[in-house]
Amino acid sequence: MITFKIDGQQVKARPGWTVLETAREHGIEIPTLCFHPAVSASGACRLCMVELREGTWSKLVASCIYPVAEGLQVHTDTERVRNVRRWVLEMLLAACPASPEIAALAAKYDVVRTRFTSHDPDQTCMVCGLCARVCDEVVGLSAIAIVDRGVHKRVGAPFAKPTDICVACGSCVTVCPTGAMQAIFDSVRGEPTTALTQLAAQ
Amino acid sequence: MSAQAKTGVFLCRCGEHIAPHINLELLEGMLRQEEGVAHCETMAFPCLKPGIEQITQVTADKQLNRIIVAGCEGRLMLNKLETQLRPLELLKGQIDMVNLRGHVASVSDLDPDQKAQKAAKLMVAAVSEMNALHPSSLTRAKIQGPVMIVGDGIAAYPAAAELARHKIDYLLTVPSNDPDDIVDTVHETYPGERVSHDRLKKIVKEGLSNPCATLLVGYKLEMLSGVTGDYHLTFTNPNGETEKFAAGAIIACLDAQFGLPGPGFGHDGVKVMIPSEMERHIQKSGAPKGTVVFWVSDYEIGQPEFAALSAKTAWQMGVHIRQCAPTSKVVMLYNQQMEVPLTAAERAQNRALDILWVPYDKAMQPTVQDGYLTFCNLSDHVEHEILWDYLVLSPQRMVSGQALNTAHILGLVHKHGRFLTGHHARVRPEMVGREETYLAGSARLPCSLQDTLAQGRKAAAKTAEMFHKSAQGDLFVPRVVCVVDPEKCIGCGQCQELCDCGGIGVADGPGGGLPRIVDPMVCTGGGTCAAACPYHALVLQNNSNDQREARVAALAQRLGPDESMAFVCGWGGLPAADVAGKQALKYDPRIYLLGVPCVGQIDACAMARAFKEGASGLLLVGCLPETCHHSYGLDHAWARVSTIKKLLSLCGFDRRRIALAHADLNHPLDFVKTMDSFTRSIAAMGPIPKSLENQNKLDALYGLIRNNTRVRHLLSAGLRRPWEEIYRGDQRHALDYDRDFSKVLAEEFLQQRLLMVFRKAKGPFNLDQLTGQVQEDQKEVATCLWDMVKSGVIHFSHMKHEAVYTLRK
Amino acid sequence: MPNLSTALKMDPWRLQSGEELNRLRAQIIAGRDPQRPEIIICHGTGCLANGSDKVAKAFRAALEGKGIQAKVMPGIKTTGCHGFCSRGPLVIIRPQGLFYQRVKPKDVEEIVDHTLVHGKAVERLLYKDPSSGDLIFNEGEIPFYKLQQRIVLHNIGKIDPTDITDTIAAGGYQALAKALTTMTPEQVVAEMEKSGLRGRGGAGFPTGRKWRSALQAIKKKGRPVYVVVNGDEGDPGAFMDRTIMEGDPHAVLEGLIIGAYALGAAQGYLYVRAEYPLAIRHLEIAMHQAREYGLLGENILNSGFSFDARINRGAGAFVCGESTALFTSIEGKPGNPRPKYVRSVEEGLWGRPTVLNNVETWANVPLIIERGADWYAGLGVPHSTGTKVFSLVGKVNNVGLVEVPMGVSMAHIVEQIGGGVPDGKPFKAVQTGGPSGGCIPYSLKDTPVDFDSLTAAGSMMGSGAMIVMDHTDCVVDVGRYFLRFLEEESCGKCLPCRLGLTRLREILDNFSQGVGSEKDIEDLTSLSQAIQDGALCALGSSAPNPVLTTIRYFREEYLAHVQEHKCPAGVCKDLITYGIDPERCTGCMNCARQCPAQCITGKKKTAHVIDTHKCLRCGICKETCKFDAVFIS
Amino acid sequence: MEPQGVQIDEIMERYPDKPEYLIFLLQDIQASYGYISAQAMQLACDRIGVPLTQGYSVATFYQSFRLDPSGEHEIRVCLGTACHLKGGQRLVEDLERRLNVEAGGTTEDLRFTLNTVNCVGACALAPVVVVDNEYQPNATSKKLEKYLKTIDALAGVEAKEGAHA
Repeated sequence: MITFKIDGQQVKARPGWTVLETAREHGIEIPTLCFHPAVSASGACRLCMVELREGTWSKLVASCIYPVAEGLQVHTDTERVRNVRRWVLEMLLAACPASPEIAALAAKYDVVRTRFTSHDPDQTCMVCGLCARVCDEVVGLSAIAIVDRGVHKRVGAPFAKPTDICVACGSCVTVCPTGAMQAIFDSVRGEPTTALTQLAAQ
Repeated sequence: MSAQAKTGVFLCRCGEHIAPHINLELLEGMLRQEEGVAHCETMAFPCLKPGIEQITQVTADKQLNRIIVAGCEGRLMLNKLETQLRPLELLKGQIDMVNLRGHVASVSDLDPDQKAQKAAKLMVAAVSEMNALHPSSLTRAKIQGPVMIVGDGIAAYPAAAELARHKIDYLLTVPSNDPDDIVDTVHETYPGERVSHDRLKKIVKEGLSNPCATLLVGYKLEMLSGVTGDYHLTFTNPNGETEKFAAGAIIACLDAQFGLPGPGFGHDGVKVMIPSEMERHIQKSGAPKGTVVFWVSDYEIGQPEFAALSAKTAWQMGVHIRQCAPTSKVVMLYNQQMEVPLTAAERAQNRALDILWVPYDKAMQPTVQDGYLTFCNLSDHVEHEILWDYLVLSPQRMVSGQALNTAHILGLVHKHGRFLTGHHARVRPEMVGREETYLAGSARLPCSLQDTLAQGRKAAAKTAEMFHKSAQGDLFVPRVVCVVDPEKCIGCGQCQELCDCGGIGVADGPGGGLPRIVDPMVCTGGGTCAAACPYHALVLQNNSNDQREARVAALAQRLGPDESMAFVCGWGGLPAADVAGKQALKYDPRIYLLGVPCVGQIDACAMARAFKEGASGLLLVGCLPETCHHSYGLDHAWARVSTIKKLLSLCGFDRRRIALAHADLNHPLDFVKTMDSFTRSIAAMGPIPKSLENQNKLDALYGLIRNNTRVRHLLSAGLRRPWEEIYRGDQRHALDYDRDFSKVLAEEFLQQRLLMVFRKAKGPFNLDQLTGQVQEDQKEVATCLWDMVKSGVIHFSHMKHEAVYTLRK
Repeated sequence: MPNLSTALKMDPWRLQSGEELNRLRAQIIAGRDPQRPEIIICHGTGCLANGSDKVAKAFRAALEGKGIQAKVMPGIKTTGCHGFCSRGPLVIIRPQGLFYQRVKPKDVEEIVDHTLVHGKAVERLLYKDPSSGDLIFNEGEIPFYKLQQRIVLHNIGKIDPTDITDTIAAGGYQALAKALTTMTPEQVVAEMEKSGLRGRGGAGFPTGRKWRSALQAIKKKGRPVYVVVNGDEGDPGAFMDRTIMEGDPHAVLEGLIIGAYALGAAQGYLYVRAEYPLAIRHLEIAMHQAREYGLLGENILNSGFSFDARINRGAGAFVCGESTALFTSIEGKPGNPRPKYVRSVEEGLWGRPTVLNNVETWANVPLIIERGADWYAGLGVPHSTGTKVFSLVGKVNNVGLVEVPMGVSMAHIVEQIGGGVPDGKPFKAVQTGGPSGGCIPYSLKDTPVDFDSLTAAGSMMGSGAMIVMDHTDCVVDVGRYFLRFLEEESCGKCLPCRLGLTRLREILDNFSQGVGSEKDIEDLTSLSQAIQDGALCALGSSAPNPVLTTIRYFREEYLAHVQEHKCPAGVCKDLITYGIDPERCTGCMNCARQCPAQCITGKKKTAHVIDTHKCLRCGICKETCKFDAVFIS
Repeated sequence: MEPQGVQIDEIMERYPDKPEYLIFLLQDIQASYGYISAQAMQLACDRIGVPLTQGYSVATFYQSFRLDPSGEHEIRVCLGTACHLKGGQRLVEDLERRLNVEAGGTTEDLRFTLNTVNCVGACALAPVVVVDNEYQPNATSKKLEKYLKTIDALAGVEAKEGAHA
């Protein structure tokens, strides 16, 4: 057993657990967005950042992937943590203005307005990649690609055409934390074949 | 294994998603009372590492052999649980999930206690199903060489070469064992690919001559039997004798053929020809002199999707002509809708060779005249002329002749479509690529020679991978597949006709009355075949009808009078419900959802069971007809629902108590409407009044649909076959059929009811007594009794001058 | 692919021991005539772009034409970059050591005639000291070279990188032989630790310590272990790694093999930017030759140690310079960085222990092994030992590659070696560390250039790019430039980086348009903090540095944009107007013809006028004007 | 671009069929064809056994890959810091105007593709433009115009596309 502290509370964990898992097991809340228990954690959304402190030294880490260690001093709600969280949420509000889920999450952390202008009022996707991970790791197909990089990063079918790799199981829609996959889904699943004339008739 | 079922239930708090909404203490308490529950506990997050470690511990300590996790979407989470709990040796089917979060917690305004009640019913139903499971043991699939490569397509050679690379023996049917012969005729199926011929020859040589190869020169495939790993193929050899070969796997290499364009295109085979004819001309008399016009006529002959392919190969031929006969002129004439399929470098080459590309207005079809061709110019819309000495048209592409025949024998001809592409339902990840494993070549879908060669190689690489896995002992028979009980199977062949994945065949021989076997490596676990078996000889293992009935029964017994239940299909209804739950859309809480992989696998007797056990209404929520992953699951479900409807009517109940619905997972709001509408209409009808008479009718209904082989035969015979036209909700049968079928049902139902009367009390009964019991028209009862006497079910005698009937022993 | 065998000048010879290497070296040197004239032509990318290949061709033609064959045929040698790129193409004539600069093919005839035939210098091609006006004959006497200490670059410009014998003659692979025959792997690592060498790729992690941790990880996890060369030199303005790979590929390879020996690695990877085709070619040739000579591959120098390596061409992603992104890229995936909570020495390539070092770091390894850690530790300053190669570019007279000991001052590099800013004014700032670094203002010109001092100043060493800025460069514009660069180059995985960089840039955009307030500067700082804290990899967490340092040192320039609505440097388009000075304008009409907006009017030989409403501010007129009549206000 | 007649299966055979060679394959396809067609991508992914999505992700992630046909001549404007300070961006804007394409695009006649590149490491020559792998040191819009005209003129001699124009 590994013993350490989260927000002053003594917690116990086994080797291989993450800080987030340990916190959840002990009923300590840490917000997440790109985390889903069904798939591997990617540490992309950075909402689950927590601060590790040791004397004057301190560092922020993503709790969803940070492995537990003996004697850690984890703080889930320090000013530094809040600063990251607030900015990310505020930027998300502008990036995904059409997602009620994002708005609700932001409101929970007292972010209700954003100083940034939105580039696409209908946008809901924040490219956490859960859809692609689920398709790859759970369904085993990998029909959804993470396309492009940097600010242009997005998800979709290869060559932006419905793909017959997709079996339309909808796991991506179910896993999507912002409801964005509903809009994208129809551009991924496609008719499996080109229907022409009856072969059997020949 | 696991003779005694011991099922553990783990309830998930899921942070704020379940615990505050459902009174989990109450739920846990209720479940602990249940006999079938060996263990029950509430956890923070059973899905996270701490939770999984806890489950592992408890399962080992209490020697549980079944686990149900009540949390969120099993569609997402089950995979992880199955993987992480593998050390416990719990196999697929022994772990299940109930989506309390999405089907109970978030979707209604009931209070936490009421939600706990609802959850308890769902959980008990799930536990009952689990306890009825007879888990199959884990079996390894054995697949060993040789591989049979049939079909004479050009893809056979890269496939062969690849197999040789993996040191796998193969049998290869070839028209000739001389590589030159083969490459010299390849233009018949792949014209315009001269650049590749040298490389191709190398590949062909590799495939033909290496120690792994056994060549079958001039053999013709006649018959296929057996299953993956153990195929038997019968051929006619060149001497007309029959020869039989065994193979572990098959690769079909089939190429599409060319047909001639219709008379409207002026084809004469001499000056106006298709590419393969031009190739023959080049081969015989060299590159043509004069002006050669290639008209990419695919739009006009009704195959626009192949225009780019035709254009590219035509251009390659044009390049060859220009290079060999520099005085000749080459013109490419193409429909404006087509994009010129040349890369930048090819454009440069095109310029250097001075090949003219001329687009024409799509509104006007060019007209072939002797020595010239008129077309509508794009820029001025005036009719222009191109002079030609030779005109090359696009060919009609099709699968025909020997290739089609072979495809039929191998079961590769599916559904509709001119080519053989993509017809196996791909419902399991390991199924993806199976189609490619089997099939390579332009008969799949017309493609370039390069593509075909790559397909052949890929098919072989995948086959080799399968062999390798099998040799390593890593290839397992999928758990949820159909198995045949040879004791019960009479060889009627219904299942084989209905099978959409091609997994059912006969062990050896031509078919007829022989018992069927299932190829588990091909079976997709759709299960409509099992549901259709008149004798319950076919069982979907680890997901059987008995399990389903147990679940239905457990739930139906606990439903309130205005509550109803719904089967939701794993591709439509269930994900729609999951999404609705995720979005916390509210709908009538009086509906109870039971997930099934496909509504097509629900045997009609499971539907009947619901009513027998007291359900007021049953809904089947499938996917949209065109999107059914098992081809006709929804259609088959419709036929079964319709049968139950007729029987409900015969009982005198409202037949709308059972209904079929569709859901698309991406339209959760529509799903909510479906739920509300059905639940309210059932609640408005109220329950089926509880009376002995009604119960007798329901028992008879169930008994009929479960055991009456005549009805079951008729039902499955009436189901749509995979090769039939796609279902679009149109009229399935002529009205006459419906009338006949209804008549049979009425007859058999009455017989069933009478039988039950006989079974309940010894008898003998006279006609009046029996008529009174079933409350039907005396004349009909008398006719029915006489039928039963004739078929030997009951015995007819006279007692005190009165005709009486007794049950035959 | 070139035909490699033609690149070899002698028969392959599989060396069986260190002695054989020495014997071969002696043999090569003995075979050379020290008095034989030799024409050395720089074939670095810079000189090549300026036509040095044509110069070489002209030399060959001229020599044949002259029929000098009768006497001693001069040798022609093409070498890697000499570093003095602003003066290219460079030609050096040996044995005199005459240094000719800006040589054009038409000058060749004269050089052959004067220098080779008659032994005289062509004075107009010599370097003239800008301050004294004296002609300088030899390379070593030019201040640009004299003030440097060329250790890592010592061979570059002297050897033909495509000929292994030249490298061997110059002492190449001596360190490898020493390590393999006289040192244990443990001793090699200890030597590295003692040398104090810190990684030249950016963060400056002590190399020896990295190798030590890798050894510990191997103890825990076993082998395989991988060694990787990070040649994905993505920092704009940096080209020292390119120069090393092009000019002395064997040094990198030798370092890598020594590292592999120390760690017991059997496989190495060289990840090289695709934008460096010449570097890739030279490395390929070097590896091929090293294999032929038994210096790479099975049983190296018959020591029982086997190691081979492969080149991975980058495909155009800056983020792949980040270690974990580089690994995912080698694995054939998009270069998304992975969280580094487990260090890559433990879990790197394919989850195995991996040592990744930058090109320059690897090139330092043979030097340390050959000459000893003590010698190396004596160079530079205590916590930043050794020398560092910088690429000195931007608004500076002597553009090129500079190698100096750690700890010399910024001013020394820019003003002494670099010869200062072209117009003679003091420089405004020096940008170091690329997009992850910052701007050091003139006021801090005495900052010693070492890892810790630069970090203290808010910048970082980075890979060693030094971009000199003068008063015509706007800090807001530079900030926007780097942010836009990073927006495109970010992998886009984590939200603070993907969303934050755009938002930072948007705030700067506002500044460049004169919109904003002091509060925006606070927002910039706070958001920057969030990005630094929140980003997943080093690209993101260091991304705000250029903005933060410019705010720190040039706050008033930011404020000038929004408070006075002007861009003091005259760069930000929305805050400037172009005008034509009627005094200077001759009415040549050149600008009017070139103007894409056709907003310049005026008759021939009369002063022209710009219609500022139509003006696109493209600057073509200013570029075109031969009379410096176009001004910015 | 490599000489004509490189068949895709020749490229496929250059590397072992392991996922780590995906980028190698795509690079070679790009080099031979100037872009990666959907078909070529499928072949490459099948060959080395990775899902199509991985190929697509890789091809869109790395800047050097193109998914649509590139022009016969590739113009790459360096936008390294040194080039930026010396007006690289102005060159891009000028070329965009002149060729009537956005950076990253290809002219309609498929003659030119205009790209920007982060740094070609030839900072001493800033601003640098690379046309078909030829470095143009200290580029100005005027010099470029002249150079492009010479290329265009060469092409013009060959060009007789007639009705296709």
